[in-house]
Amino acid sequence: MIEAPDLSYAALAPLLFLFGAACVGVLVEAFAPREARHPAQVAVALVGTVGGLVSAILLAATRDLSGDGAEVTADGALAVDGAGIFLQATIAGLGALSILLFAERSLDPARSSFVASAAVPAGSPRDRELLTADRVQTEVYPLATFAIGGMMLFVAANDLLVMFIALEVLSLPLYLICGLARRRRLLSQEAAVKYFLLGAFASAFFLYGLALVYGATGSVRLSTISESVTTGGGDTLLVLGLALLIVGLMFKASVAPFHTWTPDVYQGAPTPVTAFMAACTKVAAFGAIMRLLYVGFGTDEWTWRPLVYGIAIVSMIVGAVLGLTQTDLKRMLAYSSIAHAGFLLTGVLGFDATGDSPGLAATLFYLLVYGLTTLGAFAVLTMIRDGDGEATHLSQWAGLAQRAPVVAAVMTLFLLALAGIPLTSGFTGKFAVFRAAIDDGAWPLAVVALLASAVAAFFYLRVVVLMYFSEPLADGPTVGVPGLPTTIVLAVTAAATLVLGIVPGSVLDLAGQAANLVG
Amino acid sequence: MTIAYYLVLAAILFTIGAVGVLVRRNAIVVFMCVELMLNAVNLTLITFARSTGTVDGQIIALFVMVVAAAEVVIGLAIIMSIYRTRRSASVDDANLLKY
Amino acid sequence: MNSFPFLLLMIVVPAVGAAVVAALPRGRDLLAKQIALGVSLVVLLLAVLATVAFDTDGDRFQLTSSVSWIDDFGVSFALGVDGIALVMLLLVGVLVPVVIGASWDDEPVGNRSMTVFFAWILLLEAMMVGVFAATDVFLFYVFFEAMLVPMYFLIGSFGGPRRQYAAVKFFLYSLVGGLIMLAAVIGLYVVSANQGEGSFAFEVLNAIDIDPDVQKLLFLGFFVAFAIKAPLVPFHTWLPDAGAEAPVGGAVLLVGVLDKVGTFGFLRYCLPLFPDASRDFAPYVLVLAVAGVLYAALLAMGQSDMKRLVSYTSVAHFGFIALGIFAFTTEAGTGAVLYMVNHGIATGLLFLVVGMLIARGGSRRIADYGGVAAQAPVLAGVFLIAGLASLALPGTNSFVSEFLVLVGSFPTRPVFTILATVGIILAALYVLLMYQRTMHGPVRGLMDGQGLTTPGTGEPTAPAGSSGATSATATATATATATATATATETVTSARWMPDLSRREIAVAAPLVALIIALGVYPQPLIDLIEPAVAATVDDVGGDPGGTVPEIGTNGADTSGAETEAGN
Amino acid sequence: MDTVPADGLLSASWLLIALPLAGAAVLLLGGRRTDRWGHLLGTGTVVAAFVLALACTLQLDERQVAVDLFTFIDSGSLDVRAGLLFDPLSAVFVLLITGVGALIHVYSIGYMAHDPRRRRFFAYLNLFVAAMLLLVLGDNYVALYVGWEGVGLASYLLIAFWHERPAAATAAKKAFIMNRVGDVGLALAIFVMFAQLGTVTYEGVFGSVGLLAGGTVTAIGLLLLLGACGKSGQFPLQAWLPDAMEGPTPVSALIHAATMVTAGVYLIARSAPIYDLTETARTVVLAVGAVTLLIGAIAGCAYDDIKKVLAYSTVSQIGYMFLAVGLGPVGYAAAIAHLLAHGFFKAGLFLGAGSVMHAMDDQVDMRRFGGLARKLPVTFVTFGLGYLALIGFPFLSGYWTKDAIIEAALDHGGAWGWVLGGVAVLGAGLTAFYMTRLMLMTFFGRARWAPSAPGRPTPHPHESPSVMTSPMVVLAIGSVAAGFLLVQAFPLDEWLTPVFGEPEEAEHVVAPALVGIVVTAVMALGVLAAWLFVGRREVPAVAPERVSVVTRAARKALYADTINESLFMRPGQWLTRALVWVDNRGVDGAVNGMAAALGGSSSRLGRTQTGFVRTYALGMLGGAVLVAGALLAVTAG
Repeated sequence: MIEAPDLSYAALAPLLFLFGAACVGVLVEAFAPREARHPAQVAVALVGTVGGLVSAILLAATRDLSGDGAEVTADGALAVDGAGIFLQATIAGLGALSILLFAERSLDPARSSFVASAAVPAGSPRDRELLTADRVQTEVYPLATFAIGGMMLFVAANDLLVMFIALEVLSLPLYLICGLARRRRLLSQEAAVKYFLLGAFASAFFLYGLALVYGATGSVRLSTISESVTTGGGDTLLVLGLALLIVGLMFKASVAPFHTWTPDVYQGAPTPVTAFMAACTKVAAFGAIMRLLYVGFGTDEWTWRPLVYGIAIVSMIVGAVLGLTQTDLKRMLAYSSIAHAGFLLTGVLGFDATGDSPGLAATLFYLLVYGLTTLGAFAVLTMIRDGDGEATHLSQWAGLAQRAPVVAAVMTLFLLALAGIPLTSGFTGKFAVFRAAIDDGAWPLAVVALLASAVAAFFYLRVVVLMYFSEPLADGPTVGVPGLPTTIVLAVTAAATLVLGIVPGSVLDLAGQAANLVG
Repeated sequence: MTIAYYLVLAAILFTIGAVGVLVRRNAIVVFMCVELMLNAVNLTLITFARSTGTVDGQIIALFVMVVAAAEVVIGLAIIMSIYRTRRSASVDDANLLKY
Repeated sequence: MNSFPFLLLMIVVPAVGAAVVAALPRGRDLLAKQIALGVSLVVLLLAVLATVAFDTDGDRFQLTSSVSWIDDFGVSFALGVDGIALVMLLLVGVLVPVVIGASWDDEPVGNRSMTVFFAWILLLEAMMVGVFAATDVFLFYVFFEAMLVPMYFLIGSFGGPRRQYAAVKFFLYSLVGGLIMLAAVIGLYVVSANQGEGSFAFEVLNAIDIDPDVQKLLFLGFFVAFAIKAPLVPFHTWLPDAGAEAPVGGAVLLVGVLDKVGTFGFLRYCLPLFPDASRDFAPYVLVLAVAGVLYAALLAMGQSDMKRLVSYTSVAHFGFIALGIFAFTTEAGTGAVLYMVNHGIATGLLFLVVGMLIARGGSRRIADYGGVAAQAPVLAGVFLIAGLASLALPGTNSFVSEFLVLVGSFPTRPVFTILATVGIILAALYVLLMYQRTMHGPVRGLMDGQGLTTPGTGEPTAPAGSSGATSATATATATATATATATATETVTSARWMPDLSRREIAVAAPLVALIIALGVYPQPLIDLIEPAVAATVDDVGGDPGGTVPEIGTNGADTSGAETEAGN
Repeated sequence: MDTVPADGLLSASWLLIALPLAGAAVLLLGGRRTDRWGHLLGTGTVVAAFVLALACTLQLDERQVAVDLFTFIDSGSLDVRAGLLFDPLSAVFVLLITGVGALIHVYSIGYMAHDPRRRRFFAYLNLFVAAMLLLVLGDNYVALYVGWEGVGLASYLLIAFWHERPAAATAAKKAFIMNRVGDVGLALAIFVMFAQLGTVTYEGVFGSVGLLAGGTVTAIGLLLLLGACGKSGQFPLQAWLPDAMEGPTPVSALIHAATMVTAGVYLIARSAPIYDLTETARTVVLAVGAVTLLIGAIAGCAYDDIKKVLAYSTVSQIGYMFLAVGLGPVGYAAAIAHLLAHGFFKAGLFLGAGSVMHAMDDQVDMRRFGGLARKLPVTFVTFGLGYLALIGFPFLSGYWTKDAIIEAALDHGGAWGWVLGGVAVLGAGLTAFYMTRLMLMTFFGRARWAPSAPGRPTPHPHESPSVMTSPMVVLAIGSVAAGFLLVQAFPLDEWLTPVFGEPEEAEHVVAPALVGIVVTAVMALGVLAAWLFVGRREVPAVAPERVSVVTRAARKALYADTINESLFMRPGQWLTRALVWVDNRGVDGAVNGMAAALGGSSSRLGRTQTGFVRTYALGMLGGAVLVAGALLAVTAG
C-alpha cells in the first residue's frame, strides 16, 4: 500500500500553469468553434506561459531559494531550487515570446507561418487552395505549451525517470510542430522526420544510460546516485550509464558531435518554431545537463570534466568553422547555436565541488541572454520576405540597411551580441562564462573559445557587411510590417540585449543568488 | 550468474536496433529499430530490478512502454504525412536539407 | 575645479551629439555638420580646461571619478587621467574638429547620407576619450572593443573601392587581438581575486605582484592585442588596407588616434602591470620595433598608392614609439608619448593633404600626379611641411620626439638605437620620393589636363573619382573622373586645371601646421605634462625614473653596464 | 676658457637669427602681397644682421659670451637649452655668413629679377641664413644639429627652386639624402656624448671628454667626421655637391661655395677639444681631406660645365681645409683662414659665372663660350682676380692661406708629412691647371657662341647690371686682400686663441720661403700646362670622345655616382621590390591564407552534413562510442 507523495503545490505552480494551459488548449481545440480557436488558443497559451513566468518569479520572491527555501518535492522527484526556478522562469518567458511569434498573422500574406491543415498532402490542389486560407492548424499552441511545460519539468527533474519523461514531453510536440510550416512544406516535413528519428534514437541512448545507472546504483534519484558515486565511483556500469545519459542530453543541447540534426531542422522548421527551439530547448537541455553533472555526478567531477572539456572545444570549432560558408541565414544561426553550446559548456566547466564557483551563475545568465538574442534574431528573419516566405538566403539581404534602416540596425545589434561585442548582452554573457572557466584554471579552453568566437564573428560580420556596405538588389526582398506580437518580441529582445550589455548588474545578481542546486 | 545473460542479451538487442537504424532505409523500419532499442532497455531495467531487488525498474519499464506508444503515434503521423507527399518512406529520399 | 566631471562630459557630450546627429532627418546635412563641429569644439574646450585643471606635480591619476558598474565582476566605471592620457585626449580634441572640417564637402558613396558619417565620427570620439580616460581595465577593454564598431562602419560605408575587404580585415584583426586580451584581462582579475578582493581597478592591479610565469602569459595576452593595434610588424598588414580604403577623415583618426591605443596600452598596462615579463620580453619587442622601422620604411618606398604609402610610414613610426617605450628610460618614454601626439598631428596632416590632392586628381596613384607644385603652391607647401614633419626635420614637432626616443634609448639599447637611427635616412627617402614624384618635375599623369575638368570655384572635385581610383590606367581614371564630375563644367586641356587649396582647406590645415611648428620649437610644456607619468611607469618597470645619468668616464666605451641595468 | 653671460648688445645676438627668420616667415606667409617689396625685405634683414654681427664682434674682445634663451628639451637627465655661444670662432663665421650673404642677396635682386617666384627665392635664402647662423651660434650639439638640418632643408628648397626641371628636383633630393647619411653620424655622436657624459653642451662635453676611454672619443670623432663629410661634400659623400649646381647660381655661390659646405670644417674645428684627444680620428680626417682634395682637383680638370668645375674646385678646396683641421692645433687657424678667403673668392667666382650665364642665355657649357673678356669687362676683371686668388698667385688670398696649410702639412713630419705635403702641392698644381683652363675657355680665344636651344637666338653677351656687378667687385677686393689681412695684418690664429689655445710655433721641416717658391713654381707649371693643352689650340664644340682612361674617369668624377648607384641605389630598389612582394605574398598572404584555409576546411567539413538521416545517426553512434570510451579511459587511467 503506497500512500500518495505530498506535493508542494506552490512550488509546482509554474508547471501546473503550463500543463493546465496545455490541457485547456486541447479542450479548446475540441470544443471551440473554428473561427474562435486561434485567438482563444493564443490567449490560453499566453496565460499559461505568462502565468508560469509570474508564478516562478513570485516563488523566487517569496521564499529564499538559495537557502532553506529550496526543497525537493513530489517524493524527491522534483527539485525546487534557485537554478531550477530561474531556468523555469527563463523558459516560460522565452516561451511566451515564442508564442507571440507563433501568433503573428500580419506578416505572411497567408496570415500565418503554420499550415492550414497538416493532413493535406503538400503540393496537392487542396493544399494550394488552403495556402491562403484563414485556417490555421491551431494545435500548435497546445503542443508548444506542452513542450514548454516539458522543458520546465526537465530542468526541475531530480530523478532520471522524471527527466526522461520530461525529455519526451518536450520532444514529441517539437517533432510535430517542426513539420507544420505553411510554406516549403517538403522541407518542413523532412525536418520533422529527421528530428524525430534522431531524437528517438538519442532518447533511446538516454534511456539505456538510465537503465545502466539504475543497475549500478539501484536508484534513479540523483541524490542517491551521487551518494553511491562518492562511495563507489568509477564503476564501469555507472560510467557507461553516465556516458549514455550525456549523449542523450548533448543531443538536445545540439552540442557537437551530436549536432548533426541541428542545421537541417533549424532550416526546415517554421522560423518561429526554430526560434522557439533555439531559445528554449537550449535552456532546458543545459539545465538538465547541469543538474545531472552537478547534483548527480558532482562529487565525481574528474570523470566527466575532461570529456566536457573536449566536447566543448569540438563544439565551438565545428560551429564556428562550419558557419563560415553558410549561405542560408537560418542555417548559419544553427551553426552559431552549436558554437554557443560550446561556449556554454565552458561555463558548465566553471564548477568545483565546493560549489562556490561562478560557473553555474554564469551559465544561467548566458542561457538567458543567448535565448533572448537568438529569439530576436529569428524574429527579424520572419520579417524579411519574398514571394515564397522568408528570404533567408544571404544574398537577398544585400543593401538592406538602405531599404529598412531600423530593421537592419536591430539585426546588427543581435549579430553583434551573438559575436560578443562589448556593450551588448552577448559580451557580458561571454565574459561571465569565460571568467568562470579561467577562474577554474581552464584558461586554455577560454583561449580556444575566444579564438573560436573570433572566427564566428566573421560570419556575423558578413551579414552586417551585406546589409550596410553592399548595394541593394533590384528585386530584393520586401520588409514586412510586423504586427503587434512580433513588435513586442523585437522590442523586448532588443531592449534586453542592450540593457544586459550596459547595466547587467541586477540580472547578474539574480543569477548569482539563483545559483544553487539541491540534491 | 544468470543476470549477465539477460544484460548481454539486452545489449545485443540494443546494438541490433542501433545498427538497424543505420542500415535500413524505410522510415518505418528505422523507427521500429528504435522501438527495439527501447525494449532492449526495458529488458535491462527488468533485469536490474530483479538484481537490485527494487521495483523501480519495473515501474520505469511501464513508463517506457507508455512513452514508446506515444512516440509511435507521433512518429507514424510524421512519417505518414511525408509519405503521402513523396509517395516514399525511404529516409534517404528526404535529403533536401544538407551542407 | 577637479571635482568638475571633465572626462565624463568628454564622453557624454559627443555620444549625445552623435545620437542627435543620427536622429536628424536625411537632407539636413548642413545642420548635421554644424552640430558635429560644435560638439567637437566643445570637447576640445573641455580637454583644454582639463589640462588647465591638471596639476603636473600632483597625483599620478587626477580628475578621477568612479562609480560601481557591475558588482559581480568587480567592475567600476572609473575615469581618470595621467599626463600620458591627458595629452592623448588633447590630441583627440584637436583632430576631431579638423577631421570634421576636412570632410565638410565629402560626398557619400551610393545613396548614403553624410549625417551618418558625422554621427559615427562623434561616437568614435566618445569611445576614444573613454579608452584613454578609463582607469578600470574592464572599462578600458569595453571601449577598446566598442571603438571598433564606429570605425568599422566609417571604413565600410564611406571608404574606397575595396572598403568591404578593408573593413572586415580591420575589424577581425583587432577583434582577434582584443579577444586574446580579454582572456588576459580575466586572468588578471582572477589573479587579483586570488590575492584578495578581485578588482579591475588599475591602481589595485598595479599594487599586486604577480608570479613571473603568470606575468608572461598575461603580458603576451595584452601585448598581442596592442601589437596588432599599434601595429608592429608582422601584425601590420591590416593597416595599409584600412588606411588606404578609409575615407580621409577616418584614416586620420585611425592612424592618428586609434592606433595609439596600442602604444598607449604598452605604457599603461604592459609595463606597470607586468614589469618582470616586460623586461624579459623587451629584447624581442625591440627586434619587432626596429624591424618595423626599417622594413616598413622600405615598403613605403615601394608603394604606388599614396594612402598606402602614408600608412606604411606610420608603421615605421610606431616602430620608433615601441623602441622608446621598451627602452625603459624616462627620456625615451617621454619621447615615445610625445611621438604619439606628434605623429598624430604630422601624419594626420599628411593624410589630409594627400586627401585634398586625391580629391582633385581622383586617383590615389602617385604616378597619376606630377608637377603639382607649379600649379598649387600652397598645397605643395603644406604637403612639404607635413612630409618634413614625418621625416622628423628639426624645427618640426616630430624631431623632438624622435630625438628623445633615440637619445633616450641609446644608453640602454645602443645596437637597436643605431639600427633605428639608420631609419631616418629611409624616412627622408620615402617622403622626398613621394614629394618629388607628385609635386616636382614637369606636369605629368592626370596633370596633363587631358579630359579633366576645371572646377568652377576653388572647391575640390568630390571624391566621386576615387571610386575609380585604383583602376588600371591613369587616363582611364581621369576620364572616369571627368565623366563623373564633368556634368556641368566643360573639360579643358590647359595644364592649369588643378585649383590650389580653398579657404576651408587652408583653415583645416592651418591649425595642424601651427602645432607642428610650435611643438617643434617649444615642446617643453607637453614634456612637463608627460614626464611624471612616464617616470612613474619607468619606475614600475624597474628603470631609473630620474633618467639615465651616467657616471662620467667610469663605464668607458661600453654601455653594457647600462644595458644590464635595464636588463635585470 | 670660461664663458661669461652676455651683456649689452651681445645679449641681443639672438636677433641675428631672428631677423632673417622673420624675413622668411613674412615672405612665405605674406603670399603674393609681398611680391613687390619681398626681395628688398629679404636683403634688408641680412644686411641688418651683418651690421649687428659687426657690432657684436667689436664688443667681443676675446671673450666667449653665452646667451641663454629658453629650455628646449628637458626630460630625465637630458637638458637641452636653446642657448647661443658668441665667441671668436662663431663671430668669424657669423661675419662671413652675413657679409657674403648680404652681398649675394643684393646680387640676387638682379639675377632673379625676371623670375616670377623671386619672393620665394628670397624667403628661402633668408631661411638659409637663419639656419646657418643657428648652426654656428648654438652653444650645444643639438642646436648645431638643428641648424645643420635646417641648412639642409634650405639647400634642398633652393636646389629644387626650378623644380619643373627633373634634374633640379633629383639633385635636390640627392643632396638631402646624402646629407642625411652624414646627419646620422652627427646624431649618433650626440647620442654617444649623452650616453657617456650626460650632456650635449660644448662646455659640458669639452669639460669632461677627457675622462672618456680613448675608444669612445675616437668613435665620437669619427661619427662627427661622417656628419662633416656629408655636409661638406667630402669623400665618400662628395657626389651630391656638383649636382647641386642645378640650383640658381647665387645659391651655388652662397650655400655650395662660401658657407654651408664649410660647416663641416666648422664642426671639426669647434670639436677641437675632442679631436685633440684622438690621434686616430685626426688621421682619418687628414686622409679624407687629402683624398678629396685630389678627387676634386682631378674631376675639375675634365668638366666643361663652368659651374661643375667650380663645384669640384670647392670640393677640392674644402679638402684643403679638412687636411688643415686634421693636422690639429697647428692647422685650425690655417683652415679657418683658408675657409674665409675661399668664401670670398669662390663666391666671387660663382657670381662671375652667374654673370657669364646671364650673358649667355643661361648656358654653362664652356665649349660654347670664349672671347667673353671684351664683352664682359667687369665680370672678367673680378673673375680674374678671384681666379688668381684661388690658384694662389703670390700675395693674393690663396697664396697666404693655402701655403700656410701646405707648410703645416709638411711640418706634420715623417712620411705622413711628406705625403700630405706632396698631395697638397700637387693639388695646387691641378688647381692652377683647371682654373686656367676655365679662364681660357671662357674669356679668351674665339667666340664659340651658339643658341642655347633650337629656335632660340644666338646670345649677344652684355655686361650685367650694377646691382649684380657691385657685389662681384666687393668680393674681388676681398679675394685680393683677405689672405694678407688674415695671415699677416691681423693674424687670425691670435684672434682664435680663446678657442684653440695658443698657436704653438712648430719647427719647420722645410723653410716657409722655400715652400712658397715651390708652390708658386708648381702653380706656374699648372698654368703653363693649361695653356699648352687648351690655350694654344682650338676648343672643339663637343668634348672629344677618344681620350685617355684618366680623362674618362675624371669626366665621370672618378665614378663616384656609378659606385653609389651600384652599391646602394640599385640594391635598395631591388630590396624594396622584394620586400613589397614579401609583405603582400608572405605576411599578408599568410593572413589571407589562414582565412582561405578556414573557409576551405569549412566547406570540406560541411560535406559531412550530407542530409542523410542515417549518416547523422552513424555520427551520433560514433560520438556515443567516443564519449563512452573517453569516460572509461578517464576512470581506468
